[in-house]
Amino acid sequence: MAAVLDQPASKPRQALGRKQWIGLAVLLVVACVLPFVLGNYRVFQLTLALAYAIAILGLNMLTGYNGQISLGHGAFFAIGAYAAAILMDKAGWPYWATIPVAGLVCFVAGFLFGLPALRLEGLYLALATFALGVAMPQILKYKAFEHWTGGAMGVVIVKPDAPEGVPLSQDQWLYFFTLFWVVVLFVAGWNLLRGRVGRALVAIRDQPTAAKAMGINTALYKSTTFGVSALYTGIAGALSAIAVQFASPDSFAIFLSITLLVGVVVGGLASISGAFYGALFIQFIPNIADQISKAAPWALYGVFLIGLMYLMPTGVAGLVRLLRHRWDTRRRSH
Amino acid sequence: MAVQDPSLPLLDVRGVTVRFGGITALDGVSFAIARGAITGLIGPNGAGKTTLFNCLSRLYVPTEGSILFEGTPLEQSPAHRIAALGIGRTFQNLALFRTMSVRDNVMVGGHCRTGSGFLANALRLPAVRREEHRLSDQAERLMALLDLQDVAQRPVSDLPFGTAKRVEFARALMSEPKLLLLDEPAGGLNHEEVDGLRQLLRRIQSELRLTILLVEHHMNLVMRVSDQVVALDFGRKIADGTPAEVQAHPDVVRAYLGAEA
Amino acid sequence: MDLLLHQVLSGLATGGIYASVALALVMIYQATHLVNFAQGELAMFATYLSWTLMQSGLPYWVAFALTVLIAFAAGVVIERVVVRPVENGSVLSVVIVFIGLLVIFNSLAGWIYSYTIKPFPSPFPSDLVAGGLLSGHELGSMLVTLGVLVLVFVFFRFTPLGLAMRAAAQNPVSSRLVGVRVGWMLALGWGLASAIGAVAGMMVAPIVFLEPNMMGGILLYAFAGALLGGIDSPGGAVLGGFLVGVLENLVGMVLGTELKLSVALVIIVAVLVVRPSGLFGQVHVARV
Amino acid sequence: MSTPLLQVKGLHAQYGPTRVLHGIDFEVREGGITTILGANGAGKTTTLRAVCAMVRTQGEVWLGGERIDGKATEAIVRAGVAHVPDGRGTFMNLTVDENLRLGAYTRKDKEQVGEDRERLLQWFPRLRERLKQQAGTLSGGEQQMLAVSRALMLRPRLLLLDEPSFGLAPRIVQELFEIFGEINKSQRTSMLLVEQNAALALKLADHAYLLETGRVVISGSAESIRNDESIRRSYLGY
Amino acid sequence: QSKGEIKLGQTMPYSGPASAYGTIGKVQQAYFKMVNDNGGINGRMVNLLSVDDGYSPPKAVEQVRKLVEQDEVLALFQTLGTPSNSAIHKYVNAKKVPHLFVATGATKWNDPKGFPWTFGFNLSYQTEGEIYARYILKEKPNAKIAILYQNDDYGKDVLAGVKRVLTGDKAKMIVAEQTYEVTDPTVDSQILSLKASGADTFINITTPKFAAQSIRKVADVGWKPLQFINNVGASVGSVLTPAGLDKSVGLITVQYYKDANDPQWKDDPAMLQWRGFMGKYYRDGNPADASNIYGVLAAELMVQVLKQCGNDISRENIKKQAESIKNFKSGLLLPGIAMNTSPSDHAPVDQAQLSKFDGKQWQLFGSVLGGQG
Ligand SMILES: Nc1ncnc2c1ncn2[C@@H]1O[C@H](COP(=O)(O)OP(=O)(O)OP(=O)(O)O)[C@@H](O)[C@H]1O
Ligand SMILES: Nc1ncnc2c1ncn2[C@@H]1O[C@H](COP(=O)(O)OP(=O)(O)OP(=O)(O)O)[C@@H](O)[C@H]1O
Ligand SMILES: [Mg+2]
Ligand SMILES: [Mg+2]
Repeated sequence: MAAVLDQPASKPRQALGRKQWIGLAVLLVVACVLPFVLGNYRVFQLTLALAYAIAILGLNMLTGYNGQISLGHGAFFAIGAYAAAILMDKAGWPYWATIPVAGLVCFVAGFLFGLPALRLEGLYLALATFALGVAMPQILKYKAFEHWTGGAMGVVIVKPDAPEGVPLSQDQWLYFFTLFWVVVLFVAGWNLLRGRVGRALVAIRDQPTAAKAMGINTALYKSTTFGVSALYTGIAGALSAIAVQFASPDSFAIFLSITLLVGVVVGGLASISGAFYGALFIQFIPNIADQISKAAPWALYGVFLIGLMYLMPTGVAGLVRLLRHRWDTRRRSH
Repeated sequence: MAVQDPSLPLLDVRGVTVRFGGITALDGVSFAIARGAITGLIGPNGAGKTTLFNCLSRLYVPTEGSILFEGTPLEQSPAHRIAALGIGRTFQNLALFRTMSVRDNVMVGGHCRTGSGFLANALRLPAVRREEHRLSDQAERLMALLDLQDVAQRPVSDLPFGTAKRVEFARALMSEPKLLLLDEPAGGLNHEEVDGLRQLLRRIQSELRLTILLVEHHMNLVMRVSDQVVALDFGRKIADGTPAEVQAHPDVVRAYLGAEA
Repeated sequence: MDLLLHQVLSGLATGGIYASVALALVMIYQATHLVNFAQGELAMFATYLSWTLMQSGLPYWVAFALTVLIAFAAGVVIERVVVRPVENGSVLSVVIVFIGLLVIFNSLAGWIYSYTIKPFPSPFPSDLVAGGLLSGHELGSMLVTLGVLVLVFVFFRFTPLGLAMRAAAQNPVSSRLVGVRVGWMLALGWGLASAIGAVAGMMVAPIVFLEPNMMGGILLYAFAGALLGGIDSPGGAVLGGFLVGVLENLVGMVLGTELKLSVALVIIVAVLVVRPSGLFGQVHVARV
Repeated sequence: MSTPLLQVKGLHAQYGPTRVLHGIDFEVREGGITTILGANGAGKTTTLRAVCAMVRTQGEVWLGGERIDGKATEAIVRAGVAHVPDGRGTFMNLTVDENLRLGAYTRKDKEQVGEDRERLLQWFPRLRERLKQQAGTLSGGEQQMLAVSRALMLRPRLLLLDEPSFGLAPRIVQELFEIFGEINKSQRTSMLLVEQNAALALKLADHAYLLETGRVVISGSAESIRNDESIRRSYLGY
Repeated sequence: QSKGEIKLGQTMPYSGPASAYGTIGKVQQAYFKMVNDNGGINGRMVNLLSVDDGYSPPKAVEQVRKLVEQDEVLALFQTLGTPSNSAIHKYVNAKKVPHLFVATGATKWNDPKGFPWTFGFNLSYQTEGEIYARYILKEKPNAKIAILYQNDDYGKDVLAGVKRVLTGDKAKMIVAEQTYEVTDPTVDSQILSLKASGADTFINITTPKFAAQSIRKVADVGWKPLQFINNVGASVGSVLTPAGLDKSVGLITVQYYKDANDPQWKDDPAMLQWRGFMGKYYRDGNPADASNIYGVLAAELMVQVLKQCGNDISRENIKKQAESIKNFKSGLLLPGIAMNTSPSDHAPVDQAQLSKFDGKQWQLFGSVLGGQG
């Protein structure tokens, strides 16, 4: 299954052109203005979407770039969320200090999980990760850990205020806090994926034997990618837990893992910008479906999903890329 | 580390046997390759030539025997260290990274000559930039050598077979090998192109000071370009010598070349 | 020891459920090289259909046969209409379409039939057998599973159509070049998988009761069972299903039920790490 | 002159937006062997693919008086066209035996199939040794033998051969071309042959076409081309 | 005519693992439609915005914030599920939004000091557990008890109630405990283990599907314990009938509202009225599903609160009135049971009655009970 991942050809990984820089700057400005135009509730939603975008980028590194399918990334989202929640609630840490720790914990967890997963391919890896996703809520509920995890009741955390002197509401502040992490992690991800390591990841996905013969330590790369992917997802989990002020086993049911994968594919496999499209989809489409039909909201969601795959088999990012390509060639021919 | 005696063979294959279940693909094969030589490896289909290559790149582990490269047994190194030791290769049936551009494919070849890790890449440290520069210059040069500049940005999956083979070639050279293993580089080339390949081989041998082990069924090429030819049949070595000697060897004629060689 | 025997037999009974769904997964895998995550929901929907047919007064076996036929046709139609357009896309976009199908069928069933559980009849006598350790239905449905297994095995192993189907799944281009109608093979595979699923659903429902989520948990176990046995081996999948059923019960008995699922999954994954193609799966060597 | 079995008129072909064939005409006589020669990337493989509808085409393709362009690949195969494709098209995860069985998938004459299989295994004893082996583990040349055998299992009216000598040892190549000649005589199988080894191809074929970037530049009897020094120099390079 | 509308909000699991409860939201919307058709409450129309949270706490937070901040609902009503309500608990209290009659039986909702804006509704799970335990202590002091419970907050809450009574050396009466996950296909194996423990009493804390499975399995393996089935799984229509009425004889449960499929209420005026409502306003709904009575019961209480509000439709007043339910007797409640709240008691239902299944219907017995609360 993974061996035949049919990705669009990777575009030349060059530095951004001037136009792209301008585009990015505009986007960033818009992102900074938005919270002052929208109500707190919308800002909160966008914060969640940003957190999802980080998780999706993490999963995309693993699945899109490196060809290892994960149906259980919700587990790392959960670990990140609980790491933050427990540190804040039980150890009294400030919220901002928990993020790197959540990332680190997930990196280790992901790396360790990646080791046995090395032996598994395609569907077999899908099962192993699926199992992880299914088991995680159970483990979180387990009585031996109840002292930290709060068992089935979960952990309630206090929502952080903006630092003194910063005239922002809690939601706005958290939005900027999350945006900061988005920028950091996306820049790092972009750097990572366009250089030596990124090429190695794709090489392993496309032709593992040749990759090995070219001197790539496939085992180390694959498990490290698992770790990095988990790190991203874990940070996303921590950020979203802080925004939601709550972490419980039911927050991380297996459907979260599936949803993240949906986000990856809908956004566009092996695409960095795709993470944002995917995040917007998983954040907002269920609400829209719910607004249209109470009777069977998910039937509608399913229809959206299938329709989208018809229209954009390579995800939104794939379509955007195609349109841009057409546009460029048309302009050049004029 | 043993001190390298330049008179020692670069590669010394000693009694290598490979079995897959009941099939003996290689059966006690021994031969040596001198530094700087081009050695032809011939034999009927299924004789074990590719299998030997796979042993040299540690994708297969010999059931018996050992392989010394620059005096050191290969089995001490894991597969992904082989390229760094200085053994580069191409694949018989193409093993390119099919979604990547020609350029990126070639760049991956330089993986073993660079060392930056995840963190350094994520932070894009100055060292990483320098390394990337060096790599892309080198790739540019090799693509020029192999006439690949025009397709540099094309995904390799669109390329005709002959061109794809050249990409493999460039990718292998990117690792700055001491020993280059070529598995049927002339497959699918016409007369004229084979001639071009012959010249290219000679050129890189002298310019880049490479040692080449060449598997090929194109007799014209093998006999004209090789300094030494080794012939296998049913996993056993049946002849080893100069091209003329091997070509005239009765076993080689019977098993491999057929009546009108 | 009495409890052990009880648990093993009860594990076999539930394992039979997993095995029958695992068979449907193997069928679709052989035909498409994918695992259809919507398989369980398709089976559930088919079971509702047979329930409706029975409600309208049809005798059990008539409804049974009709359901299998309709499920077959529905499988063919779904492949042709829903899956076909994304067939050439990446594997993951097909997986996303499966997920879409899953939520659609689940949601529709809830909407049409409500989430209240419904009893579903069994064609087998309700008496206890095997010294009261198994119900008639449990034994009967195990036999049905084994029967289906034999059919699937013979189909893939000995018929040209079975061979063509496997060929079409792994190399469509070459399959066309030997005259295999690849499109129809995929549709046929869907049809057969869907029919097998329908049988599985009708065997499962009397045990777990009919409701829209009845296949959710089962699909996970069936998936695990199919892979444990080897996804390309029908016999392996059935054995895998039974093993999962027994394993789950034994873990529950020894370690308690709270982490039963997790521990069972860890064991399964551990086995797969040792045998990455499952217990009976073919080891595929990709050489260069 | 007898009627053509395959007649191609104004054939265009393209991959996505890129055109590769620009209106070529050629034919294969009933019982004849036609070869298509040309440099790397000239479009030879594409021509064979176009005949059995594996790429997007325009133009007419007639097989024995019936128009087959626009039909599905499998329908064309069922009409008696077998193809030894570029890259062999091995069913990697099936056994050698299953690969051969698939070759005869569309045939109804089961007894004949058994005979044909037996004859092929005599020609290629290597395959007999490997019958139960997973085809993907065969060596390159063994897979090439398998590809040829699989196509012959169809007992086609027309055999499309895309570099059948690819990766084969010299002795096997000689034997293979003898076998082609024999099949051509005994079963009157027509062949369309693409081959890098022009000398070999021209020896077997009765008719030849020279392709350059998707256009036919020269055509004629194999003999005349073989004997034309200037064509040989400038196009065939030997 | 109309003096404007009263906007209420709720989250419901219209999708996800708990979709079965989605019918509560639907029946309540239908109920308020009926109320509006009959002129509303004090001339005001009730508009219940019912949105999906997929039984996922983060989604619930998001949806509740939308209801509160964007739709500006006056109060929340019957938001469903312990995890979802836990997630919004702090938020709604900080926002001072009446958080009324949550659809879960956890005890923590009745905490007027800590969370003055939150009100429970169900007979609390713990109370229910206590009732069973006390009954056992009285009737079968030497019982050996086996317990099966769902491995989540609900299951653990009922269990906690049982254990609160069985303390000290009484704790040893519990000889076996087994759990299951909602995703488990069957609970056969658990029942076998429980039976093998030698227990003669079985407390069954399960949701409808598993309740039916376990009742049937207990009978099939020939285990004959004194059997308690918790209220969640005691519906004649959706549990006992599928399990087999003959296999359900002797079951004991605790009830506080009427069971629609219980033949004894066939001609009960309140039930007739309810059936009429279902037929007219909620045709899609399944009358065998006890959730549809539960939902209407809660809606009736909501209407009562709004009626008491009179013309002062402010959040403070709604809270105040919700704290001032005095002896509210819906026809859907069992005879003798009434709802009461006060500023120090945010749990409207704290009475219930034991009943025993006789093969056809639940036979109430004993007196109306209250928990330790
Ligand atoms: N993984 C494997 N499993 C089983 N048999 C194998 C495997 N790899 C190689 N073989 C067998 O070993 C023999 C040698 O194969 P190899 O590929 O080395 O031949 P070769 O000399 O390269 O032939 P060719 O010239 O056709 O490429 C073949 O008969 C092949 O079937
Ligand atoms: N799948 C493809 N996608 C895009 N372009 C292709 C594809 N296959 C072939 N081409 C292009 O079509 C042209 C003709 O290719 P074709 O394979 O037909 O040539 P050929 O004559 O068979 O060459 P060779 O001797 O290398 O086999 C080439 O320029 C090639 O780049
Ligand atoms: Mg070889
Ligand atoms: Mg070609």
